[in-house]
Amino acid sequence: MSEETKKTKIGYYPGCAITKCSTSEEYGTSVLGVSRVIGPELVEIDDWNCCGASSGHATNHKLSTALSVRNISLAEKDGYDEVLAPCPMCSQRLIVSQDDVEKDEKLREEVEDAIEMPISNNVKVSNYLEIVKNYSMDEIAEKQKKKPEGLKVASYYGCLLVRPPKILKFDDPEDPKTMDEIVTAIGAEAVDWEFKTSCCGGGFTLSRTDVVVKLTNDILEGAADAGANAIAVACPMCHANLDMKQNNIEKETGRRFNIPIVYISELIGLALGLNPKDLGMDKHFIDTGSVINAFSNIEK
Amino acid sequence: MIEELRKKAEELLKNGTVKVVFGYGEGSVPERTRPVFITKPEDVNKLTWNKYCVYNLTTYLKRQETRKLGKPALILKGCDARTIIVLLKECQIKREDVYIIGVTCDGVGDPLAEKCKACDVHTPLIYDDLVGEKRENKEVPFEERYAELDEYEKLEEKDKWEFWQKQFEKCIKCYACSNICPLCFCDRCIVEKNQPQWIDPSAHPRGNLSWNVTRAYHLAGRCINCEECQRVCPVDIPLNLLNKKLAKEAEKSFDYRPGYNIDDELAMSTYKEDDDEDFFK
Amino acid sequence: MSKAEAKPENQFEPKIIAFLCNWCTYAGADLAGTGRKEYQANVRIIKLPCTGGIDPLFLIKAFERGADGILVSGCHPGDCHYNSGNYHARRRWNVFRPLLEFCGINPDRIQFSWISAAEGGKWVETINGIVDAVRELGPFESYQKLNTIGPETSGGAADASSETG
Amino acid sequence: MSKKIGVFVCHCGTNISATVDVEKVAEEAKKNNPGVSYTTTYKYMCSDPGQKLLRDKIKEEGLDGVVVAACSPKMHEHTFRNASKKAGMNPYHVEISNLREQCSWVHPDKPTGTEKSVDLVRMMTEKTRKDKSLNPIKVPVTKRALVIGGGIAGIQAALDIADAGHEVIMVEREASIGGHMAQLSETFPTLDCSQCIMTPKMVELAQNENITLYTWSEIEAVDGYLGNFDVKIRKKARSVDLDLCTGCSSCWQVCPSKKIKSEFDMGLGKRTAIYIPFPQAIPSKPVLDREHCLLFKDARKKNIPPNDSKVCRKCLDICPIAPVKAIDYTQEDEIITEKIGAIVVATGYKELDDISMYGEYGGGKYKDVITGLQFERLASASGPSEGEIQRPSDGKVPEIIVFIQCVGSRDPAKGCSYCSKTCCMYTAKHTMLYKHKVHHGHAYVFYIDIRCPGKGYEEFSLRAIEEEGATYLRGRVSRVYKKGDKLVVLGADTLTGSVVEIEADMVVLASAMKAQDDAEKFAQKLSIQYDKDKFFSEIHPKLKPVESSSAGIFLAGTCQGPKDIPETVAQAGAAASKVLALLSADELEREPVVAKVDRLPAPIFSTCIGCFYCQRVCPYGAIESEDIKARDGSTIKTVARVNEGLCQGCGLCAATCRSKSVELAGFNDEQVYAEINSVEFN
Repeated sequence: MSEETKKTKIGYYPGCAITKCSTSEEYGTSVLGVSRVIGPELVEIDDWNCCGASSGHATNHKLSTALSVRNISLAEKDGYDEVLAPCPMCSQRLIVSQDDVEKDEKLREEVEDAIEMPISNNVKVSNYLEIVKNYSMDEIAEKQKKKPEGLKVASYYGCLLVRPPKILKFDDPEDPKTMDEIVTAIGAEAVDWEFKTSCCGGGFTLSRTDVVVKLTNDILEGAADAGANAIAVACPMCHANLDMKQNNIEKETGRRFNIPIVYISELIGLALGLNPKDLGMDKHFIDTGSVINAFSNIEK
Repeated sequence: MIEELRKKAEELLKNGTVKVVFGYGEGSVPERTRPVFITKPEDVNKLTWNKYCVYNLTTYLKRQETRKLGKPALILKGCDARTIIVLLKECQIKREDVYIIGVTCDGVGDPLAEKCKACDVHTPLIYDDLVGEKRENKEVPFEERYAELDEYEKLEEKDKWEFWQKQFEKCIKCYACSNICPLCFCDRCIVEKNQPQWIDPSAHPRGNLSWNVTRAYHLAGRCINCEECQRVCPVDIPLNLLNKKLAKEAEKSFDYRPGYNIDDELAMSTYKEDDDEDFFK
Repeated sequence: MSKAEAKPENQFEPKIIAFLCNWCTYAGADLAGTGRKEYQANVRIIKLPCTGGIDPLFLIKAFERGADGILVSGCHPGDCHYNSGNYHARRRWNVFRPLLEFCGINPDRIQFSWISAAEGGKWVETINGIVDAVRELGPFESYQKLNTIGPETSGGAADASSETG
Repeated sequence: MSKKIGVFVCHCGTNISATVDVEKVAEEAKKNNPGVSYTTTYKYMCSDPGQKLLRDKIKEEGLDGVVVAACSPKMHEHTFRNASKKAGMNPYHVEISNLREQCSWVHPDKPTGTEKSVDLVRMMTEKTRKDKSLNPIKVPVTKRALVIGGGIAGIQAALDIADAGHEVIMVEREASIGGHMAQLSETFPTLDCSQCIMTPKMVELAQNENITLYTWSEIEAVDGYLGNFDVKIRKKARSVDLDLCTGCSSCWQVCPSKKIKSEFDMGLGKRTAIYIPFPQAIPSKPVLDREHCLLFKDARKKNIPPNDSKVCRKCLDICPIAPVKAIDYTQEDEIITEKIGAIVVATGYKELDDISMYGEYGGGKYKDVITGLQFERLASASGPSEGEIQRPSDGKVPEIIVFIQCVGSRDPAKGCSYCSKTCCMYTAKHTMLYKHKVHHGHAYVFYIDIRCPGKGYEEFSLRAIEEEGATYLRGRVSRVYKKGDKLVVLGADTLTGSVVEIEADMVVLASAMKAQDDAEKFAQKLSIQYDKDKFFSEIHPKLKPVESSSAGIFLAGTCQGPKDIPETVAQAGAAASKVLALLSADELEREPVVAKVDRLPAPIFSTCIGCFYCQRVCPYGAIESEDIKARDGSTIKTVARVNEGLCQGCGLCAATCRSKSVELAGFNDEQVYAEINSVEFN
């Protein structure tokens, strides 16, 4: 292994939502597929466990922190100084837990006892957008095979990538730009719109469908009004709500958006000329054909 | 490296940049060096450089007899060069009035001097010319830098008192410690003030405590740990322990280390509204 | 409750020297007086304009002279009559106190507090607190002994400043 | 020679004598103390006969030192020092032993109290031995005031001082005086027109013979101290000769650069390159904006003197003044120096204008999200829309308007935790002005609390809600976004617990008053202190609300913190009266409790080694550096010197000096040493 690639070996933390055979498997598949072409090399952290999101952190702070931190300590043990958690629920949990143990000496001790490993704060946890921006922008330009035509993408960040800003310190929490930069880099048009960080309803998708329908409707409407013909996401939860709820919205309001919701990794994959099927693009509720067909080979 | 030093010194003297070069010369035995003051280009061969160059030559900046020689060039190790930053901050010298020949250094003394064990200024932070290959100034963790204090801090109160009384008892009030210190530059030391006489000048245990505590306190936030006071003490009082203790407290409380950054406010002439006050009732 | 009445025979009475700033703590001590708040009589006050004007030499001299305990007290942070005097003072004690402790002087013998002109009650508590604490520690014999050991000196501290005519 | 000290022990009725054996105290004071030549006790030392006793004994016994053992020095130190002075003794040889507050009132056990009293008297006796004669410091006073800033605060202060017969110099950095008040449309709670009450004051100031006005000028440096400031003023190049110009308006009418955003109109209106900021400007003479002038732009591009450029000289050509034109492209900044006795700082505030920090409100992103001052200009009859409320984007009259309060204030998350104080009231006023102009429109206000602490303010606010129909919603806005040509305001109504969504035409942010951008630098220039928000600090928040931390410099108006017009005017009047008190005397007397750096004969000159720690710690900038020179003019050494005019006597320098080369009079080294040394230990 050359010195340079060794440097960019990053611990990969899939989490429950995007690991193999899970509901958002296509996100994970596309992230890994893309990284095989343009790096950085991603290696799954051995023996990883739940990040402590959802019920974990809603019910027991110490437990959720310990779950989170264990993954980071495992990564450090494996010798990584950076971890990618593509799911923002995971990345946010991991980072917030790091922050919690840093600020609370007692909690740190308790957690260290629980996970039976020391905690250090040397491991940086990154979301997928950061990884692409920091490592792969040049590689994308270099290895791009296909370019989209007429593809107008609304970049949707949702809440977990940027909040809480004081701890995550990622991009402008009111008007983030990183995903837009990636969208522009592959040659699609990043539309300026208003709902980049609006709530999609998150975990209420089953318990309060009415609320989620209203919220996702606003987002889809905003994107449509801004002229977008696709929405890019980097979160399985956002994806699920926006992708699945378009039928419910049609039932409620009579409006059919039919906007494909694609992972940013899928878009990059298409630009690199990867097979849409390998990227999992056949697994969406809203047909992604229009997005796939927008890409055509770059004439050299 | 010695050749390079000599060449540099010769050049500076020849072209009139400086009138004198403060450097190290060979001592009476190979294991010793002594300070030399070269004023003529033809004398530069007296200059040497080896691991026995422990002294901090900046002390000669405060002395009348060496000041009289005119603008000096000083051969300074990284640790010694920190003194320059403090002296500049304390308005004792002007930058344009000294020429600094920095030397990179991997440690001096045989055995290795205590001050070198946790060195993070192998390459001086301030210089006009650098002689020797540039070294990386690796950060040394806080604990490691003050590790020498651990065994003394751990002592029981009574044992601390006894230890220091035994040390101070030896003091003969020769003031070598303050004479050698490049930062003890007062024209009239507080111990020389006799109206009123705050510090008993005789070598009496009462005055010895006051003297040694005050000497150390007056270096708080200033001492750059050259260990010269301790080296010259004829009765071997571990004076630098006191200096180091104060340095540790200043760093812990004010996040300040003297001689590292010319832009830092001097620790004892500034404050922060949220300075530690846990000990206040 | 009167401390004086409860005083057992031959109880050690420590001598405390208090260095106070004129504007806050000295006035706070006055307020304790105006409010007839009783406290132990072991304290001797030296008034200065500001805690920022207290040189650590004063404290060493006080111990040298035989004080068993020392109190330094001034305005609360932010309330200094001279804006920043107490902040500078606090810096000094931040390094001076650990230095004395390092030399084997019990930190309870030298206490610091912020007492405002309105805190007569706090003055009383502080004085009773330090007197009790130092009484517990006993006389500062180890320091006082320094005066009597070693060679006799021509101008001992006791008479260094007294004029004879 | 040893001093002859008298000790006077006061009974204070029975306040002291009930629990302290005063006779014993007097007796012990004399015992073993050859310096004490006279002791007595007296019922009430502070009474007239008591003071007479003191005076008589000083004379009869030839005393040159006195200890009065009585109550706290805070009570009667002054009394006894005065009495001694009358008896011909320097008053600084009097010390007070505080027997009442420190002994008799707090130690009911007589032997205990007596023993401590004896100690206290001895301590003061020893201190008195070392007391030195001190004389009050006399400072001459220049009877001229400087007022910095020509807003309502500065104008009021200047007029008050000038009307009392003193010279005033006013420095205003803009081209006209008037400040923010001139920009306002109407004022709360009376809704009278701001310019109608402001402009007569501006004219009055201009016509006052005691006032010299420098507009388009800034303070360059302030040196000196109370009564004796040397102030350097930079008169910025105006390119217009104020003596020659008649303000005929020809030049700004022909100026071809007509699209420069008007600062006075908060960027909503336009102005020319040579311009007066607003029609009622004082002086009503133009200034040439060199940044935007075509001639100067050309000259800069070609790197030639402006006078050599031929691109556009329309203003010069049309100027009717002859034979010398009033317009001068070659004018340069001029620095003048004025001697000043006292200074009023009235530099005002700056409205939070970087509203892009409120991206969630669309600040800086949408044209129709505007600030409070911008709304003032829209509502003003002399404003860019002549008083009609129009959206900046398309000139449409907004039918739904949302006001968001606490923008840049009460928001620790954005680094501004303080309350800007005036926004609640001006927002209520805005809703009314809006309603008066757009009858069918509707105003919504999102607020945290409605704060109306002023006469008629509460009623005014209620009127906005109850009579003028503004809808007040208690809650914060989470987001403002654009939908078509509407601005959707998402917020919470915390009183009903519901989420509110309003499709508005325009959003007005009640932006806070902030300190001026250069407040910090300016404060350093004047050596005055400022708070965490960069507003200048008064020295005592209650009892000295207009005094800055530097003697002789006073604060007025919003430079000290957000306030409304009546409060500003009141504070300006207060500052003026403080200035007048200072200027009323020919000389000022100050307590001689000041520090001094020692001076010794050659070859030492001073034990000061010039490390200047004292200068760094001095809160008053009272330490200067002095070069001690040899006969040939060369510098022997550079040492510190205390400026007595600035020193306030805290003693920080003395305690910081390692060589003890600085001492504080009244608390000098020997005095403190004697006190410590005199405590008796067993």
